[in-house]
This record gives sequence, C-alpha cells and structure tokens, in this order.
Amino acid sequence: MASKLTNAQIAWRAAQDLPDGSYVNLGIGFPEMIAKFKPEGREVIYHTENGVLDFGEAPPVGEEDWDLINAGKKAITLNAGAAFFHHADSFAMVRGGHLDVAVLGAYQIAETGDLANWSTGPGSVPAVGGAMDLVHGAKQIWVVTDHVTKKGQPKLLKSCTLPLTGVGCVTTVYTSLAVFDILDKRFVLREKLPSMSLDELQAVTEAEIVVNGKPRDLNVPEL
Amino acid sequence: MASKLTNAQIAWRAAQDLPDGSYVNLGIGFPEMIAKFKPEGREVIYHTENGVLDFGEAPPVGEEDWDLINAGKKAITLNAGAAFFHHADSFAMVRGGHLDVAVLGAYQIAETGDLANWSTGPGSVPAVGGAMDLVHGAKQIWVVTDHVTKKGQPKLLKSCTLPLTGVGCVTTVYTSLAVFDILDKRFVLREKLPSMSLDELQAVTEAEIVVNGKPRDLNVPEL
Amino acid sequence: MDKIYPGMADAISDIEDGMTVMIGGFGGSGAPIELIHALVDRYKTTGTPGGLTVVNNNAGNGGIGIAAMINAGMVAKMICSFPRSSDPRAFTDRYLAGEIGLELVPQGTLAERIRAGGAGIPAFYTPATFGTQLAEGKPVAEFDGKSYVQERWLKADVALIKAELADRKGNLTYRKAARNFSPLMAAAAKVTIVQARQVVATGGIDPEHIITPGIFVNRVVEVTDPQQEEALLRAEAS
Amino acid sequence: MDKIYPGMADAISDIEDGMTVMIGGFGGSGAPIELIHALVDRYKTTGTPGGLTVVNNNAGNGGIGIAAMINAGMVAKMICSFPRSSDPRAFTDRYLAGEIGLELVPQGTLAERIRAGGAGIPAFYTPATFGTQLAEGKPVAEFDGKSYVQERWLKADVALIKAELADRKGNLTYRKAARNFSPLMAAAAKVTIVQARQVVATGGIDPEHIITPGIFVNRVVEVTDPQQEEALLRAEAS
Repeated sequence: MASKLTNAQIAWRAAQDLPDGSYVNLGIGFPEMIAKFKPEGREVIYHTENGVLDFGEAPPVGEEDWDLINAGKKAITLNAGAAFFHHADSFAMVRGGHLDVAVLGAYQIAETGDLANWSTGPGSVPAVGGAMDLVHGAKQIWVVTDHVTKKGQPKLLKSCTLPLTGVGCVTTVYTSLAVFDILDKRFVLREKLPSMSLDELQAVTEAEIVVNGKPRDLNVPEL
Repeated sequence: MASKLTNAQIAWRAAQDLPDGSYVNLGIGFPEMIAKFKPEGREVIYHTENGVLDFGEAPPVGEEDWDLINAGKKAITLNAGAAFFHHADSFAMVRGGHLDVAVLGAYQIAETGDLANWSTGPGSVPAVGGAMDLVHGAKQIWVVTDHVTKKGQPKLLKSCTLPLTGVGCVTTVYTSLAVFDILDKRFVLREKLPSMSLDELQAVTEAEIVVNGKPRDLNVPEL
Repeated sequence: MDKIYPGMADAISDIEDGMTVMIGGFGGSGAPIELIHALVDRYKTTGTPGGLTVVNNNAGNGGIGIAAMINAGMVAKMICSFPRSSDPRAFTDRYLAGEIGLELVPQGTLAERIRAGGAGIPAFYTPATFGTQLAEGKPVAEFDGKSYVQERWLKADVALIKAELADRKGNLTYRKAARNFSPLMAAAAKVTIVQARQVVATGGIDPEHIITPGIFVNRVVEVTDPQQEEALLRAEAS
Repeated sequence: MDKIYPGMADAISDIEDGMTVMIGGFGGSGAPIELIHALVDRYKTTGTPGGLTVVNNNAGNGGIGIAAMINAGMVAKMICSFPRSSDPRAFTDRYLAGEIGLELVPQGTLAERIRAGGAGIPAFYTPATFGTQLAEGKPVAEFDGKSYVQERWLKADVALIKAELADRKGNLTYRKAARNFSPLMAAAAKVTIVQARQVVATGGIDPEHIITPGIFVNRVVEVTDPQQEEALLRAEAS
C-alpha cells in the first residue's frame, strides 16, 4: 500500500461508514466523490442545498438539463422518489437536524471540532456558500482531507488559525493517513495506515492524538 | 331608514369599499357576510388562514367537502386560480403584509386603534385563533360592529378595558350608525346616518368624534 | 428504506407517557382520526400513553379524535389557538375543573413556532401579541421603530399526520385544505407517523408535487377509506 | 385582475436607481435571463437604473445575466453567499478594485432572511456563523444551552423571477431545481416581476401544485423559449 491514500481512497473509506437509509449531504468537490463508493445494498438519499432530495448520478455528457443541478452546479439525475423544494425548506432540512451526515472538505480542523474551510484570509474574494449552515445541520459532520497541506503543514491542529466555518462541529475526520473521531475535544484515533507508526502519524499532526486501545488498520482497495 | 343598520347593512357598507383586485381576509362570523355584498364587477380574492386563497361561495347543502373549509370551519368552494398552502405560508401572507384588507369583529375599539375582540375576561375558555396575527397583517384593518354593546354601552372608547387583541392596528370602523377612519389616534367621522345628529352620535360614543368638514350621509339599501 | 408499516398498532406502539404529540388538522380537515383512535384504544387497554401534551389548532369537537383523547383522560395539556368548537365539552369541562392545562398561542405564531422547530430556528420575533396579555413575560425588541415579541420554537416527540398519497420513502401529498399544519408538524417532530389514503409506488408522485419530502417522515400506514371528523360529527348529530 | 404584461420593457420600466433587486436562480438554474437583459438594455440606453443592490446566491458568471449587469456598471453591491463561478471575472475584477460592495451571507441564512422578509419576521436566530468572522457585530443569544446569532429579515423593492407556468392571477410553478430562491424572493419584494415559459388559463394550474400563489406576484411576462444561462455559457465557451 502507498504511503498515503489518494482522494478516491479517502472517499472510499468514508463511504463505507454511510449508514443504510441515511440522508446525506456531500459538499462541493472532493466530498461529492463519496457517492461513487457507496457500498452495494445500502440505500442513501442525497440532499443538495439548492432544493433536491434523492438525486442520482450525473447524466451522460450532452444529456444535461441545466435546470437540474446540484450545489456544485453540476448536472444531476433523479432517483424514483426524488423531491424538489425551495431554498428555505432545503436549509430547514439542514439547520433542523434532519440530515444524518454532512461531509465537507477542510483547510484546518481543531481538536475541539472547530472547522476552517471557507477562507484562506484576506486578499481574495470570500465565498461561503452553504458550509456555515451545513456544519450545524447534520447529526454527524465528517471531514475528508489530506492529512497535511500541500506544503506539508499539519491540518489537524490544537486550534485553527484560519477563519472558522464553525465551532465544535466536526465529529469524524477521514484523512490520507488515518481516521479520527472527535470525542471530548480530542482527536481519538480509530484507524491508521498499517505502514505508519503512531509516532510517525503524530509527527505530522499538531494536535495530540489520543489512542484508546489498539487502532485498527486503515485498509482501502486500489482505486 | 331605520334608526340603526342591521349587520347585513353594515356588511354591505364595508363591502362597497373593497378595492378591485384586492386580497382580503374576512374574520369568522359577521365579517364573512361582507363577501355577499361585494359590488358587481370588482374582483376580490379571499384568503382564509387555514391555507386557501381565492375561495368562492358555500357549496349547496349536502355537497360539502369537509376537507375544503374556511377558518370558521364552514364548507367553501374554489374559484379558478385558487391555491392551497400550509399554515406557515398562510400566515406569511398575513404577517408579511401581503393582504390589502382584513376585517374583524370587535368588543371594543379605542381611538388609538387598539382592538379588543378575543376575550371578555376571566371565567371562560380563552380562544384567540388568528386574530392577533391578522391585526398586524394587512395594509388596512377594518372593524365591523354594532355601535354599542347589547347593554347599550359604547364600544368606541378612549381606551379599551377588555384584554387587547392588538395595539394601534385598526384603520377603519364600520358601525351600525357611522363610518370612522382612525387617523392620528382619533376617530375621524367619514359618514353617519342622516337621521342622526352629531350630538346624538357623540352621546353613544365614549371617545371624542373628530369632524373634518361635513360628514357624508351613511346610506345603505334595505336588505 | 421502507417506511410503510402494515398496522396502525405497530406504528404508534412506542409513544410514551408524557410525550408531546403534534396532531395535524384544522377542525376536522386533516385530522388523522384512525391514528388518534388507535392511540386512544391503546391507552384504554394498557394505560399508556398518558399525560400527553397535544399540539393542534383546536382542542377537540364532540367525542371524536382529540376530544376522544381528552375524554379518555390521556391529555395533560393542550397547546392550541382556538379551544372552541361546535361541541367543545370534552376540553371545556376539564379546563374549567382545572384538570387539563392550556397554552393559548395565536394561530400564526403557533404555525411559525412549529415551522421554526422543524427549521432549526430556536427563536424569532413577531408583531403578534405585542401589547397584549399573551405577550406577558416574553422578551420584546424593537426593529426599525416597531415593537415585536420573541417566540420560541415548538418541537414534538411525535407527529400524527393525515396525508393523501405516500410512497415507501415517506414522500407525501395532502388533500385540499387538509394540508394546514401537517407539513410543519412533520418537520418538527422526532418521529412522524402518517396515515395515507393511498400508498403509491416510489416515484409515483411527481417530484414537483411532493409537499412533504420523505426526510421528514418516519412511518406510513395506509388507511384507504379514512374517516372525516366533521362528517362523523354531523352523522352523530343527525 | 390581470397581471400579464405584454412586453418585457413595460414590466421593468419603473425600477429605479438605488433599488434593491432580488434575482431568482442558483447559478444558471432559474436565472431570469430575459428580464435581466431587458434591464441591462434599459440601463445602457437611459442610464437607469444604476446603483442597484442585487441579491442572488452568486455574483454572475461569464458575461451573461448578473455578470452583464455588473459589466454594465449598474450594480453597486451584491448580497450573496458564493461570489465565485467558473468565470467570475465581472465581479472579481470590480471587487478587488473596490468598485463593488459585497455582503457575504451564508446560503441558508440568506434563504431564511429572504423568507423572513416575506413572512413579516423582522429577526430570527440561527446557529450558522456563531463563533466566526461573519457573526461579528451581530447579537448573540443562548437558547437551551446553545449559542445562536441574530439575523435580520431581507426585503427588496423588486424581485425578478423565472417561472415555468403562470396564470393571470400570478399563480406560479417552477421547473425542477430552478425553483430554489424564487418563491422566497417573490414574497419578499414589493414588486415581483415574473418571466414565465407559458401563461395558462386561470385555473390551469392545479391548486395543489401551485408553488407561488398569485398574492406574491405583481407582473407576468410570457417568454416562451427562455434562455438558460448555463447553456449560453457553454455555447459561448465552445
């Protein structure tokens, strides 16, 4: 196995935890990839902020209906049983706690569960979309992310230095190296790559990793 | 002409002021009678709190559909162009100021525009319905009422003694003797029965009646 | 995912003493009579669930529906806007005897509080009740020179709802003005239990016409020929 | 009552300098391109209306729709959640040059503020933005042990809306996900102007299927073969 997971492999790992019969919002970009790896036999109903519940795969190229898109403005199709609704009802589903899982990307995650994923600071055009609602909107908030930044800096921190998206909201983090649950404001290791020692993992993680019993191996298929 | 108007005649008089193309909510009971006297050629769209816009007359006895009722739980019919919606949307129409006119009954009206129409005080089962929303919900709030109580006490007061429905909300009062606009916290006389002197009218009105120029005659047909 | 329950009794079997139960309907329009009567039957047989707080626009009429719940003695408190009806004895007698509680809420505020409960809005401001008895003890604030009263969300443990069409994913439509509070209550309750006149195939309701998306629904029982409270009362009276 | 306007130019002729204009749509889905372009044409011809505050989820893409408004110089400020797109130059260039204002609002809060504007709710509390930069200066309150941020309603002088079906009383349906913000905006604006793909006879829309009741609509123009922003952009790019 490689020294770190690809994004597809991180998405695959997160997808294995999607509960059967759950309502899930997958954030724009990387998190959307999770839908591809949903285990066979599980029924998951996807929500998109712009007012569609129970959408399916992308249509073939050339067959898009551009009135039928997801929050990332990508063309989608509908499953049988899909529903349309307006934006206030859509965010009632989010804010009202009706989603089981929302999955987002991250710049930084703090051991307190704080998330920074919308702004890299001054100098560019700020854009927040639905992220600040989604982090308060689901029973579980998952993050999928590379374990470190492109420059090799830790993303799992004692506290975030970038502008926050939400306070104390993240419940689980799937990284390119490990899976953590945030419990009592600590990163509790659930799984790590078997090729990596705990010390090696800690070395690229600013926050202290808590280990309760032996962590399981993070095993994913080649994709 | 009789010494005072019947309820039907009060309703008739109020109906003459319904603007063409207006959206109107008629309160349960007496105000509902106004719909019968809408002048020919004017289109008025009636709203009922329980989620119907643009309903028509009562169906013939025996042809009622009890899922299709108004706020008074009376069976109604639909006009072409009617719409159904849920209660929150219905009161969004009310509270959001989308109605042109709401008409209510009254126990007491103060010159400040305060209205008391929901409770005669302790000792019975209190019931408020939609009245406290409706008084804040329309561009104009009309009251239709006998000029005095059954015991002959004034209903147009300096200030209400019964529990209030709303503060400073009433814009026009159609009584069995006269029509008043409430302007700058005063009852400004618009029309009075020609058979009645101003002094006679003032004698059955606790609040001071303001006269700007000669009031018009309140003329209504026999009904 | 299949939210269809074969039987009424199963669908309501875990409603517990002291729960808050929202019940759809405005008068008889939209009242889920079969669900209510199944709950009354359960209470009469087992003594559970009692001490309920019931949320509805009204407080029962005659001896049917919510009035039957009150008569059975399983309701501790009503939250409603208009506890009057053509025959309000069930509630009135107990209320005047001090045997049942009442939280009186203006109809629009009741609707908005339930909507807020489902939408995750813990509090909001409304002009309704400002300056009246019903605002006593509530925070007041001024916005743009006008005074408003702060109201809290209203949530429930269970909602009992009458729908027209349903599918196995819980998508619903309603019939005419029977819609009223039901879509709001479906979203504001932890467990939403629906009696639907017809269960259709998944996809059998046009996605444009669904009023309550299935995310707000937990259980559906088909009741193909539902009773109508108003019709029952009129039949009883005649 | 006949809300049908024969021409686009008439329908938008009284939009004035400095007004707040809500524009339906999420990206290209639901964007009322013909109404927007009529407004741009009017501005280019007459210099009015300029200095507009535009409310939309986004801030334009390519050179079409809201981006065309920005390029024409008629927009003073955007209120939106996501001023990015595949080609955001129109907004980005002016924003970085300090030539256009931005009020950034989280998407759910934007929707709820507009909904509150239409529903007469001057303020409400939401968990979104608590503890973040976007909550700075806003009142915070705790309910049931959790912290929330107070948000104000958002209203507009005018809403420009794209609908699927309309009748002369202004009842509307939408097409698929093109519904998004439009029903909320229709209720939150003083004057709501609609382009509908088809005007049907009164009663031609089932009362159960109407999404926006006519009470929220002032003017309707039929645009039988409306342009789709995303399709236009893709055609332009290829």
